[in-house]
Amino acid sequence: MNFDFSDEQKALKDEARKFLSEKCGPKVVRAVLDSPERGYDPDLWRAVAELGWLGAAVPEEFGGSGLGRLELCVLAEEVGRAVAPLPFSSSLYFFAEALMLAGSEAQKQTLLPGVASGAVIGCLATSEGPGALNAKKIEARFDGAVLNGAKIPVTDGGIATHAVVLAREAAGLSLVLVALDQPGVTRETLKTLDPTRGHAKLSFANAKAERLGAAGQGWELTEAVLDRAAVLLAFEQVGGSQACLEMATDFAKNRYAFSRPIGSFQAIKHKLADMYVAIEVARSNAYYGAWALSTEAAELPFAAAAARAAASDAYYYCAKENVQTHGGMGFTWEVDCHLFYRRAKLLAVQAGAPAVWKEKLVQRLEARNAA
Amino acid sequence: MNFDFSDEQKALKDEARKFLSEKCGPKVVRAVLDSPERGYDPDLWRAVAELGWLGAAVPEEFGGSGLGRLELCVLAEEVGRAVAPLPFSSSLYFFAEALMLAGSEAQKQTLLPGVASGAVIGCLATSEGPGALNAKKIEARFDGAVLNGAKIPVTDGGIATHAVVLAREAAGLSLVLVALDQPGVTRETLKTLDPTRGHAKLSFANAKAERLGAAGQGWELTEAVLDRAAVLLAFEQVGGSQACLEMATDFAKNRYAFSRPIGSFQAIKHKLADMYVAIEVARSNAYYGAWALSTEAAELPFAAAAARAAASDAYYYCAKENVQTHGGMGFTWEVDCHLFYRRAKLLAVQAGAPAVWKEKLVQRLEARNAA
Amino acid sequence: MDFNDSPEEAKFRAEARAFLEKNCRPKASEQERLQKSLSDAEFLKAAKAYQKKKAEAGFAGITWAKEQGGRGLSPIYSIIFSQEEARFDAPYGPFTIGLGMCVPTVIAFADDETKKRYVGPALRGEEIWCQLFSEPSAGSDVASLKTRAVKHGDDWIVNGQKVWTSGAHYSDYGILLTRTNPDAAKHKGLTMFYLNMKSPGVEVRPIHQMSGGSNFNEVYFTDVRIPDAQRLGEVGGGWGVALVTLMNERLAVGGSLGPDYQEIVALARTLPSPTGEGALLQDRAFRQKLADWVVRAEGYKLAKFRTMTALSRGQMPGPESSIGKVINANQMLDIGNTALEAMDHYGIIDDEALAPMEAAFQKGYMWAPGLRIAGGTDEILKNIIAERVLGLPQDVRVDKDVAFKDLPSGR
Amino acid sequence: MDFNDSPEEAKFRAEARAFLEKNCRPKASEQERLQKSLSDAEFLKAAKAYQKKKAEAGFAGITWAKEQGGRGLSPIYSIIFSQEEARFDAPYGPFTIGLGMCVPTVIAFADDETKKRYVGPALRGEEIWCQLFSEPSAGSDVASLKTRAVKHGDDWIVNGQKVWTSGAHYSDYGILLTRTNPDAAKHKGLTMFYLNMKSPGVEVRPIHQMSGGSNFNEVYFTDVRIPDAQRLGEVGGGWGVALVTLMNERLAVGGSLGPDYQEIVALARTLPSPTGEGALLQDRAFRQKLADWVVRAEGYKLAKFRTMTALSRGQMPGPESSIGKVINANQMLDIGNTALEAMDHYGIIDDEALAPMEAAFQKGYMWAPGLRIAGGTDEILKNIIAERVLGLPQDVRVDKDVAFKDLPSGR
Repeated sequence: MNFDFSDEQKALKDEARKFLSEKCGPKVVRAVLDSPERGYDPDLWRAVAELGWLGAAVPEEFGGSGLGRLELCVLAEEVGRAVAPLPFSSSLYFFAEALMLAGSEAQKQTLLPGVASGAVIGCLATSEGPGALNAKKIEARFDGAVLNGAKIPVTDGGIATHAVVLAREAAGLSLVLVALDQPGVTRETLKTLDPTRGHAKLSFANAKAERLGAAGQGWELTEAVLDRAAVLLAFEQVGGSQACLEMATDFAKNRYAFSRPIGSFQAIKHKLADMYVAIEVARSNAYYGAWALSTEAAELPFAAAAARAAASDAYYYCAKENVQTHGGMGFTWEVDCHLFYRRAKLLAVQAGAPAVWKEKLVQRLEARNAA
Repeated sequence: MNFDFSDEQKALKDEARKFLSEKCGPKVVRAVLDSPERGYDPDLWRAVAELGWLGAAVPEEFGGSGLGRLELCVLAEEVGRAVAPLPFSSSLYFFAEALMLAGSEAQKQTLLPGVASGAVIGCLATSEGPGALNAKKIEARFDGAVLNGAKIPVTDGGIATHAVVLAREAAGLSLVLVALDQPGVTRETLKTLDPTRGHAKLSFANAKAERLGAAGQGWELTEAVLDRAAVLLAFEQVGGSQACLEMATDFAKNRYAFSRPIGSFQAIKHKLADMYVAIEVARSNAYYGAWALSTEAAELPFAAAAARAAASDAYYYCAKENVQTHGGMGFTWEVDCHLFYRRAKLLAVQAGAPAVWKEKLVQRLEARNAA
Repeated sequence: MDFNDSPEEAKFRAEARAFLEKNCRPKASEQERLQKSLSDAEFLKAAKAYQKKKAEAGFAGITWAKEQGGRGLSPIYSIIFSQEEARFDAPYGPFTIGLGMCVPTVIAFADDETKKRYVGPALRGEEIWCQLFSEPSAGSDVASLKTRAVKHGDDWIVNGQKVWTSGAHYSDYGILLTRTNPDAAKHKGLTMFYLNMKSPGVEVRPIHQMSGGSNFNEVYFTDVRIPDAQRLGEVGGGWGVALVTLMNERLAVGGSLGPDYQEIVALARTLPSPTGEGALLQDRAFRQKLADWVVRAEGYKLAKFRTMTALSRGQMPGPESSIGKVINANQMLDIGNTALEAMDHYGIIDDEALAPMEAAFQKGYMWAPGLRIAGGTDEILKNIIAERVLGLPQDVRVDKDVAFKDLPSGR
Repeated sequence: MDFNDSPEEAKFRAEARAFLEKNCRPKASEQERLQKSLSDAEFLKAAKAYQKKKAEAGFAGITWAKEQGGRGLSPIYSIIFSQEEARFDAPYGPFTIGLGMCVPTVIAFADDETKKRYVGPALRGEEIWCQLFSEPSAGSDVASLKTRAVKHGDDWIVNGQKVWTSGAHYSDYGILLTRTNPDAAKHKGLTMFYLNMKSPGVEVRPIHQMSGGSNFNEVYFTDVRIPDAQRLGEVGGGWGVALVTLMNERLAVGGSLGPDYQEIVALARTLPSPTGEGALLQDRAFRQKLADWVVRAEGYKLAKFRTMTALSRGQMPGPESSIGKVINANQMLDIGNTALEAMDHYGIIDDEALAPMEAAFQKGYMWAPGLRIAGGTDEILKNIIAERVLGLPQDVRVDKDVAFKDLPSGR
């Protein structure tokens, strides 16, 4: 039985935590929160690029370190714990994974080195309005050369250099690759619940674009990208949940009411114990997803759905009960509880809300049982 | 605003409680529990008949006291609190309500006086197998004169003198009235989770029967009867829930752990507070149902579904957490926790499980919003 | 059983409605936005004018004794007025705490001269009162407050900080709970005063909430002088005075203040289900949750009707309405969260112009956590139900019979 | 990452499987019913024979020191054996508590002569041990036990009552926690002994559970004589000894013992949905619940794999598997209850011949409440997670430094 990260991977995790606790404290996060138009922290982005994080899962032939997906998982957990104001998930879990999954040699050669160096910031643009993503309802159109339509919201769409867009063409849905710094693309910044991550509406008017993967394969590819991203997002969510639990535990030990630490009251004890249970369930499912992702196992769709469902619920519970544990202080802008409470909701809804993943999980359970 | 029972009705409730605490203590309930073949307590049945409880909602012209539905509601709450081993609900909420709703003058004249005197014990027989009641799946057949088929389970089917049976005929589903002491009827006693209430499988082989209400109206009539019964069952469930809360509260005040009453620990306090909240929600919805039932208001279907959904959930929660509050003792046969835990499940599933009533509630909300 | 007013109640309700129709705009979301668009100053001016009319028409202090300018009626009548008032766009907000909690405390503990001076102006909306109890390290445990008042001749010198004070920035007066004897036990060293909020040394700062807005204030006291004549109750008797004030609070809170089930039903008609098949409203998983929300919302509304019935019958109401806040805050959060998740990625958009129903659910998601805390946390409210309603024993108290200054206070 | 055994582990697993295939019947519900149909005496005989074979083959006391007849292997190997054993119809039940908790305590605290006398026979299944700690008024708070042991010459005279003792009726020996000094503080007046269960004055009575069966016993002690030589640890040191015993318990419990999600999936294929449209398995409300069950069941299974990984790597395992019992007991109850309600009225039928899947869900509904209590209630287990894992401070203790006889004990 070898169901845990290696000592090397744990060492990488410790380094990442040390680095982020120094370079990505609340001040850094709040700098973006207080001026959302920034969308992210460019200096921090450069710094993590120099550390090789952005290329961790990119093969060496494409300018990456070729470390692997497990290494990316441990980094994702730390990025989530730090509520980092970075397009880390957009560029790596969505954009790079889509490229590596469906990109042509040329596309990979052109873009992956930039992803690894941080020069290229990618994002995935699928949503066109309220409600779960639905293949039947995609209206963005690709005619083989240019893209028309609009995507809203696009996480990190305001700062990205490139986007992978789900669009319709004669053959059905396809993924198309679009450079965003061109006249055919307009971006409107959106006001969201998590200003520490930029969001935009992307409008395309005859924007130059090229296919990513085969025509008509867009939906299947999107599902495959979302499964990979789900595992990595789950690690960000576990990291954020863990941070909430530690924050609440520390407060409960030191905050007094009725001349006792509030952590000596069972109501708080059991609340924090419930957080712990939710996190361990989520962490264990996330590890299984990491195994499936890193080994390209057939269990990936099932494992990804389980990891995602567990992590989204755990983060929501931990974030809201961390506020509650802090009482009135927790409801103030100055205390950091709301940074997690906001990020928890972004991570829960982007790439598909919990109800969507729970339905996928059951469908995949049925498939597994049928097999 | 006059949304509560009258002083007279509250006085009736107090009398009923006093009577049942004397005549229907745990010993009486356990006597049936320990010899389930008895199915109920005939002496107690005669006693409540003499008190006029069985005729409370039966018009005087049919041998009842004509008190009314509100009086039956307060009696139902006390019957529920006492976990009384009586066919009270079968004979009154289901059978008598069906008669009063759909019975001909002759049928009412023949049977209602017996219901009021206790000589007639009626029951409703609808279920034919596992799963929610489904009009499409009823197989019992009525040819205008005789009934064939089987119903399982039938609460109080082993001791009832008459049954109202949902059966299929040419015109569709109909309710039919069957005397159970005839050669065409066989009864098999069933082993159930609540042996304090008798259950049987009723098999009909050319059993003499007559229509109750118009041919083809069986499903609509059943729904109407279930709405009325739902309100009355909700009061039994509220009574049982209240008894669980009082039992748990009393234990928590007097049982010590770590040299403190366990009721001084927040885990127990909040558990009991949650019971209280669930009960008050259920009670308020039950009162609304009582108002709708007693005034024949158009809101009855909505109010009945809300009362039923709230009461079933409240009783389940209170019954299981009463066991938990009692710890190991609560899991023993000698302590009464399981009497409520068993009855809670019977009352939750007979006449339709919570999920069924919640779906009805939403359908009726949609209808109300559309109106 | 019925839901009808008694003849007297019906007559009063008719009068109330007539008054409101004459003096208030009907409630309408458009009107509300207009309302919002008023400057604070304009709004306050309008509110004071409205309160003056209420007083003249006899709808202020409905339950107060006649000699206090009240109408001496039973609580059912002020509930009836509030029910009617809620159907209009009435600016009563700035007076709820002052007239609901502060002035009744003044009436209960001040001398006649003081009452003559302050009660009338408050009732007529000429002067607004706020309540100064909570402190950064004294939330659930208010009695552990540290704001110090030291006797100096005929005055008291006050230093310290209060938090979560609604309306402090526009209030003229406040009632202030202070610690006058740190050597006494926690609950025995407190003294209550009232003071002019414009006194030198009083500084009011808005609290920036996690939800963005600022509905509350911090109030700092630096060598603030309060004459001993402005003391309410005995020196060291402040806790008893505070309990009278807080008793009224429990009645005040509990109304649902955000989107409830009818709002999410409206949303669910327009959103797709998670499976993409049909509308969210047709999704069975959603429908089962919806049923639970309906049951709780209706249950609470009906529980309040039971309370009103007792009052209408001149009886002591039961504790049933104590369930309100525990239910409503969590239901508002659950509904907001469910709505956001049903919008999927789009749910993160918090823009009134873009998000469905003017981002009401996004606002609810950010506001509900505050509701779970304000006016007693879920945990405190459950303790209260367990101890006062069910009669369960208090938790072990380590702060009895110990000098306050010797108690551990942590962070 | 992988789920593979190390070469040594794989070799051991192969040996274990070979042994089990040779000595046990495959697991099959039919076989299990056959097993159930054995009389207690026959079953016990078979179990003892099986344990003897295990000992001879070196599969008993896998982690115990060689000098105790064990094999001196790391815990991962006994987990591997248990995994394999669980796949067979192996009658190991009667020995789990004795070999898991009691005899290790004897090994830790008894002299060599005693160990020589008792360890071998226990390991070979010749003698069965039970644990006598809990009492009617000492459940969650075991240290408040009242069973009295009074010194009399070289013997101790024991009077009192124990409850929830598994296997007392077929045990040969037991370890018994008693109060020897009521004047000392609660945890300081306890002393541990081992005794022959056939001693005069020991009476064993089955406990009738609410679920119907009797898996546990009450044990009454009337002037039972125990030689001082059978004392384990110091006089007054019993609590320290008990902690060693209980440490092992936490590891023992936690496995899911009733229908889990795969069982209800099977049921849901055959039941109609609450709307009558299609099967329950297609009902979206059911599917969302199912997803939560899957996530928790898989999460716990995988958490145990993480624990095994640490052991396999020779590291100290984390506390992650402490989540097991809190999850499993409540999940078993929720699944049982959901299944019953899905059967609608028919769900009340508790007859193996009539109810779906041999009434497994009805049994689960009646048994799960016991699981929420046995081996530490949900509440106690959450306290343990909060205090031992998260390091939160203990609740206020009123029973420290007070003579036991002066402590309030209630009902």
